[in-house]
Amino acid sequence: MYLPNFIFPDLLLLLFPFIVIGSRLFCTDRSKAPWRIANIGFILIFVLLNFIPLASGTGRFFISNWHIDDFGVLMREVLMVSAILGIWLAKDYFEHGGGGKPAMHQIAEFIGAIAFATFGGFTVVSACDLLTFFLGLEIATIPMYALAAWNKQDQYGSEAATKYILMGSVATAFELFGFSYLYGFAGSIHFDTIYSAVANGTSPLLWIAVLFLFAGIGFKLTLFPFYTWAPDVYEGAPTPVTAVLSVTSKATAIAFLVVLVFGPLAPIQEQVAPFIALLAGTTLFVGNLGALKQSRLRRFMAYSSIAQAGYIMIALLGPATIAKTAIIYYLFVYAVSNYLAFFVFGIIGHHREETFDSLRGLSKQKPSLAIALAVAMFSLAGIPPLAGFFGKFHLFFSGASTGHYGIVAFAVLNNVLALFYYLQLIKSAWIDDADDHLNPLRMTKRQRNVIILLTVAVIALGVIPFLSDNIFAGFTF
Amino acid sequence: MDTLLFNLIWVIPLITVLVCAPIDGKRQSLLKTIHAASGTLVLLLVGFLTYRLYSLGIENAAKESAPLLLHYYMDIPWLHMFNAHYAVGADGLNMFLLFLTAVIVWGGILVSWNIKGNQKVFFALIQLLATSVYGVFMSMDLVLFFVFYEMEALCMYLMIAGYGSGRKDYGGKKLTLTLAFGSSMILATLFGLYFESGINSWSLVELSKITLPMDFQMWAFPLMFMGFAVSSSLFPFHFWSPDGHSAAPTAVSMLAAGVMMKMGAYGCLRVAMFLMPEAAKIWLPYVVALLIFNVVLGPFIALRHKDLKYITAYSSISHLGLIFLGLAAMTPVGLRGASLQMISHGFLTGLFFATIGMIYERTHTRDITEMGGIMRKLPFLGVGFVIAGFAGLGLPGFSGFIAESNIFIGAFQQESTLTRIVTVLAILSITTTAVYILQTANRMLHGNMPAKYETLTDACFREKLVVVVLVLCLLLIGVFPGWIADMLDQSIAPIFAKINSAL
Amino acid sequence: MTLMNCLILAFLLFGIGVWGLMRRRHLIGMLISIELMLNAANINFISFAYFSASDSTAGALFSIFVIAVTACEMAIALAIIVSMYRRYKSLDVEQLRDLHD
Amino acid sequence: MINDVSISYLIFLMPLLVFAVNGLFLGRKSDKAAAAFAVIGNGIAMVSALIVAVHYFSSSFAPQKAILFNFPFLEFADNFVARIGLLIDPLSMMMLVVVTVISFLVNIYSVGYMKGDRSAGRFFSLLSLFSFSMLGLVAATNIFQMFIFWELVGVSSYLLIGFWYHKPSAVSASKQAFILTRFADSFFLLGIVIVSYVVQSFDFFTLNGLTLSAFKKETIDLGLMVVSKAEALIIGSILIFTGGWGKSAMFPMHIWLPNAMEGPTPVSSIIHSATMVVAGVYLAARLFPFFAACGETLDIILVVGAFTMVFAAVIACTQKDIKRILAYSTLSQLGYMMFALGACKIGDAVITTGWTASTFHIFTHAFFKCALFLIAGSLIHQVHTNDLDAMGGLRKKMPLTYWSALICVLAISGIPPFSGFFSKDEIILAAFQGHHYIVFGLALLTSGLTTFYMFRLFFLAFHGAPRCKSVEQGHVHEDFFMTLPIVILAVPALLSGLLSKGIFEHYFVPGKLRVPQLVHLAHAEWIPYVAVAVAVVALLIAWFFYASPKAKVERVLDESNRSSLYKVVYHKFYFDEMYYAVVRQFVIGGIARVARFIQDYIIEGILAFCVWFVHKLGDLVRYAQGGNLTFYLGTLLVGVLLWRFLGQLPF
Repeated sequence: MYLPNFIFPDLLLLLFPFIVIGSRLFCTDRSKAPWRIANIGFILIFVLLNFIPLASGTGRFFISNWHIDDFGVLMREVLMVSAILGIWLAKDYFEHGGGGKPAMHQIAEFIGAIAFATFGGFTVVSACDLLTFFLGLEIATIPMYALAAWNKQDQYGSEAATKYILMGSVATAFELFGFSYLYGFAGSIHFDTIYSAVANGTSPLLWIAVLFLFAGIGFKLTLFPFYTWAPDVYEGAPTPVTAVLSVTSKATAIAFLVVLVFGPLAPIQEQVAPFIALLAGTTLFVGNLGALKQSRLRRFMAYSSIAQAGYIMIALLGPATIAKTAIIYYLFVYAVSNYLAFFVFGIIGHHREETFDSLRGLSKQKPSLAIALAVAMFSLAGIPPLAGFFGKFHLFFSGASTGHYGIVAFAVLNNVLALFYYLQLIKSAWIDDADDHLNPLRMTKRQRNVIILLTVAVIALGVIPFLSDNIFAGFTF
Repeated sequence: MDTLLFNLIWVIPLITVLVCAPIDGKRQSLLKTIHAASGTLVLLLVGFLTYRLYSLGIENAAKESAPLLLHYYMDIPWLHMFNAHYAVGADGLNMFLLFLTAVIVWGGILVSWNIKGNQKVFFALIQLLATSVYGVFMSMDLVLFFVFYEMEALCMYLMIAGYGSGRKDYGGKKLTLTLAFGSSMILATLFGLYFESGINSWSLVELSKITLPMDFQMWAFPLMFMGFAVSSSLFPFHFWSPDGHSAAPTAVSMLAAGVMMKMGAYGCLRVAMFLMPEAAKIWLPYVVALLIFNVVLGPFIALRHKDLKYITAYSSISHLGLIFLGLAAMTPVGLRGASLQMISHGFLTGLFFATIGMIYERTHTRDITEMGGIMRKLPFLGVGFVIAGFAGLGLPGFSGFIAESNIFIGAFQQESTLTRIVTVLAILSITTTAVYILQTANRMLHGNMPAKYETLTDACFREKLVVVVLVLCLLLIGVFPGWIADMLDQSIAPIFAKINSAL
Repeated sequence: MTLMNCLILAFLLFGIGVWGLMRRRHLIGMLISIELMLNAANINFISFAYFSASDSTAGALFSIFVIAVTACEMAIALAIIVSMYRRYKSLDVEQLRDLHD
Repeated sequence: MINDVSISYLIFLMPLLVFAVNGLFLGRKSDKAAAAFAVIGNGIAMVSALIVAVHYFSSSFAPQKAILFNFPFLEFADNFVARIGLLIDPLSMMMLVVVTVISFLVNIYSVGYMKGDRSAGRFFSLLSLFSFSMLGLVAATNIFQMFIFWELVGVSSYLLIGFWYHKPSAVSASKQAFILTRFADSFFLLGIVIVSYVVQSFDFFTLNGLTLSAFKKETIDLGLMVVSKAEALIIGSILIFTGGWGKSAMFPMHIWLPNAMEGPTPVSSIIHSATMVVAGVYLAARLFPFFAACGETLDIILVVGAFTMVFAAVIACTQKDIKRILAYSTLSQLGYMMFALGACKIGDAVITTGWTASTFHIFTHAFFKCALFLIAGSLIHQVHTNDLDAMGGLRKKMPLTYWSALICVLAISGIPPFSGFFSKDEIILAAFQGHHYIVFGLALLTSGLTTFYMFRLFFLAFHGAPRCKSVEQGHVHEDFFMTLPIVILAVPALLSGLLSKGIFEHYFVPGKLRVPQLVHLAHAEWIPYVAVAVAVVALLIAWFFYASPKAKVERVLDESNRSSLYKVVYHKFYFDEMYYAVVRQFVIGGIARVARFIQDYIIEGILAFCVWFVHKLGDLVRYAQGGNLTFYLGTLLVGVLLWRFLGQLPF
């Protein structure tokens, strides 16, 4: 059977977890082999992805329900970036504990789980029927449940996981319910059939389906009021898992929405628009409000990421190409900034507990770290010339391009609120003087390199236009 | 060649930051020397370019930049994702504002020579701030403009809260958030500008060629105008400036009051009024009502304050009110007066904050009731402050008078009743200005000196240099207003033409 | 036995699931009610496939997949619950109050 | 047309040069050098001014107006330009001469007066700054230039009054002087704006050429009221005059002048008697045709001037501080000049005797009043007090001073043939010719009062027994630098009236000055005799009280058993107190407090409320995160229902 070359990354990623976990059969728990394999594999996949030339929108199909287009490719890259950074961040937590929790074990399985979750994301973006779609979503979600509970010694972890999985399955139920009605409405699970059906006219059936689908995905994307699990889970889960959750699973969820809204539901995008706008507005407002008075870092990040989800939703109001570009671009930026923040928190959490107070006097003890933190925060707050600003700008651009000035203005004004709490964090890192009972901080070489890399990325991604084409797309293989 | 140099203006500070990045923070003198050198370099560069622009004259302006008459104009695609361009250029107005910025930045670097805290970071932040301000006054593309305009928020908080005095965190947050609030209003309207214009362009030049739909203008103009006015502390949004300035370190107060507050007024003129003249005609006569607070009550509030920086902050508020009076007049003289006031007040308030900072370094208090008679110990600084004061109360011979007379005469040409009332009030309130300035000067410099100040030492060479240069700038404009007025007229002309052509 | 009846049945089942979910304080009980909700969706699929859908195999296929996926999900859920039981020595939802603002 | 432009530059450049050089360099190096440079510089200025004057008056061109140079300063529109130039006509020439001469002499005087003062250099530079700005004011070709130098004059006056800035009284006096004049100037500026808006020009020629009838038609909105442009011009002219009102310290704004005496005496003599305070009169005289065209203005000038004249004279009779007496006498003399201008209006007709008289009086008054101040200065310098109580019996010790003082006192009291007689006589005549008989009577009365208080001062200072140690022990002597100018000034005080009467009659005659409807009136020959008679009587009274052999000076001087009326007058009708009450209570305590209240409580309050409200909302959100799983699950379901109804989904 003919295999076009750009399926290789997917296949590799599918095989990959088995390889990593399998390697455990041949080496001890302590050995570095799985870790090395993981690095090589993930980076290899990322590089391979960059060889795929973009065709500027016109998707290409292959096997009946596995389709790859520009959005897919770029989304894969986002997911891979998230996975790579995730395992890099996780490494330290296997060597020593963090955030007042003991060290974790079975890195190989951990990596495997992440790989599976990533593959789930791949599946979602390349699905072209409801079943694959659903499977992708589940593949992306179920490992997350496990990851959240990875640290067996930690009771918070297991509580978080319990909350997560219970609510998650309810959300799945909603989703399935939505799917079933959609199937019932269109009589088929193929996107193009559904598309034509929707184009021919709507019915309450369809709308109930839409409602439940949004409810289900709203859970994963932490939209209002389905976000309630996020703060608890983000706080309870191990830090690297939190990071992966806040990027990979969000990316998967938003990819799901993009595929849905610009795929089968495209004909009714106009009618859905006010609904989306409402979701976006409430979500980012509530997220910002929640973050105002936080004192614990990961809970704070949870609320901030809720708000970010709200911002992303705004892009869905725009026309397909602009919206997709905006979302991809923003996800890149968001992933980088978020991981930068989490790396800094990781270093803090390794020596102190993860609260605002333990940031005190950071600018005196480790100026470089303080600068990195400030860069990350300002980027998340959307201050130029950092990448975060251009990301947000693009989201709003997409939203405004169809004339939704109201929601854009609201979102922009909310930026002030956001800036307020990001400043709170920067204040404790830059302004407050250190109190001496805080343990000193130490950075390993890898951590320093990663932080420098990410900081540069955050500064550069904004002003340098990329996404026009993949880096190595010149040479085909 | 000139264009290349022109772009260097905002690049040099960045390069300086990069150069200083690897240097060890301990070697402060080296760092400071590098920064001072780059500041001087930029100052010379801008001075040269200003002279070039003056000598080239209006007829050699870039043709493709019509209707604006820009020099050093270049326009290259930048972010194709939302077709933002890298478009820069300058006419008389921009050039003078750039010169003002260069002087203030240079002065700021020299003034904060022995600032407490991590100097490496502080000077890097100053340079970043400088970059952003230069960028604002250079950019002719709205995205670029906004990027630079919003950049200052990034530096401001860190500088104020990190190196300030008093309620620094409060002041810093208040300033940063209020400015962010203003710029968010601007951003919201920018999108509208792009999509409603129908030509999908961010370029000022392109946008100025078309007339935006009226219904859009009607809601967009007030939003954008107020958004810009926030950073120029127009009445309802002036509350950030006293607390911000008083908390900020000297250099930052100089930059904030001297330059950043002008960015707002500049935006009002260059973007809001220029692109939406029809709405401006309808709205501005009402905006004037807000000025009653700025121009009339501002001085009175200053009268009740004891803290030097609060006094100066409120005087800035009232002076910026005059800028808006000139803008609201929408007559050539008024607009010219407004732009003159931007420049003149920049130097003026720079001098004010510089001297205040130097005095504060010595007396360690800004409360005028605790001082007195220090003129005897600090004659130079005292004279500097008095000169600033006289320039502030619009004494002929200094730039302030030129600007104010332009504004008054220009504003009186605007027929609307409200404007007339405000103009009359503004003219009469020059007395109040005199009262608080003299009261401050007398309390602080004259009378009996407390014994604890016997040991004070007068300004060192570095500080004298700053003061002298600023005073010279004030005098230059004040004594020979003709040529600068002409250059400003040339750059006002297209704007006024657009306003005039509006129904 | 019409499509409508089946849909209503499914909806009732879903409702019962929700009801149980809200009333139950025991984790296993909540899992079971979630199962109910999932199966409600399954019934929908089947009935659509049987009555209306043009491509009827898809629905059946879907429901089978759902059952499988739900099984894994439940497995993981049980595992987590067990690990949690180790800490709390109880399966009462009310115990889960350690993580909050 | 005379052509010595290059020389005329010198008149302005030399003082400026002195100011700059002394202020920046010499001042700190050596006081002697500074002083020498100042004297030389002002000497050159004086010489060149005299040259120009002689050329001008000797040329057939006089008394027409000429403009020697006129640089464009600021262009508001085509042919609506503010210029800096030198206007030449008899009036400005006269002022140029007066200013340069007096500033030259005062500089000489200051050499002696400032001996040993730490910051003499600063003093000389500021003094030259003043003369520069005063010259600029005098030479103004347009009202904008006049305003520019008007302000500069005010500032240099401020700096000089507060020259001893460690003396709180001096500091507050300088502040008061500046703020009061500034207050008047704000109206001046408003007037300029209005008038220039109507006329589209600042030029004196244009303004003086106006006829209101042209402006009757179109109206203009002055904010509070809509008026015809003609009325706007009248309002404008009144506002413009207000500037002079404050500068010349006319009645309600008079209090700064006596307080300004805190400054060094040379300053008082040049600024607060001879030159700056007459700027107001000069403004009125310069714009006379314009004011005459808008008639109401002249009435105001008349009333204000006349009242101040009497009011100040009355106060002067009771003061003890020698400089304050002179200050009030200055006020009253200014009153003369002012009302003389105002008196030129008979109904719609305008006579110009008053104009001539007023300018003439400016001229003569400058010399003798300046001299009197210098004399007072040297007395104070010797006796170390301003108080007449402590003086007396100085005739023997300072003969030269004594005789010059006598001349000046006779001059100011209008005894022929001293200079004051001629000008004052003209003024009284003008009042008579203008049919302003009340003012005429007041003028006569005031000339009597003037004689009285001047001779009171004179007798108490020089005659009788010494009442002060330093005089008895004979430390008192005459400093050369300080006596020289006094003696020099005594000469014009004696002769200027007699000699220059001709010039004034010839060059300052109505015909050369274009004002509407000139009316010629015959002289009333008897007036001089009456005036002199009044003066002599007053002189005798003064002699009887203070100098006659059986005068009990101590009894006259002691403060007990005073009538309450005397006390009221002695306290200047409590005007200073009223001012402070108004400023403190009303302005600072009232308006400013309200303004600050609005700022600190209302605006900041609203702000604080918004912040508080947002934080409350935040608490609400966090309250929802109770950690209760059942509640969380509930939110999922609620969410579905919520969006079902709010989600605007069309079903």
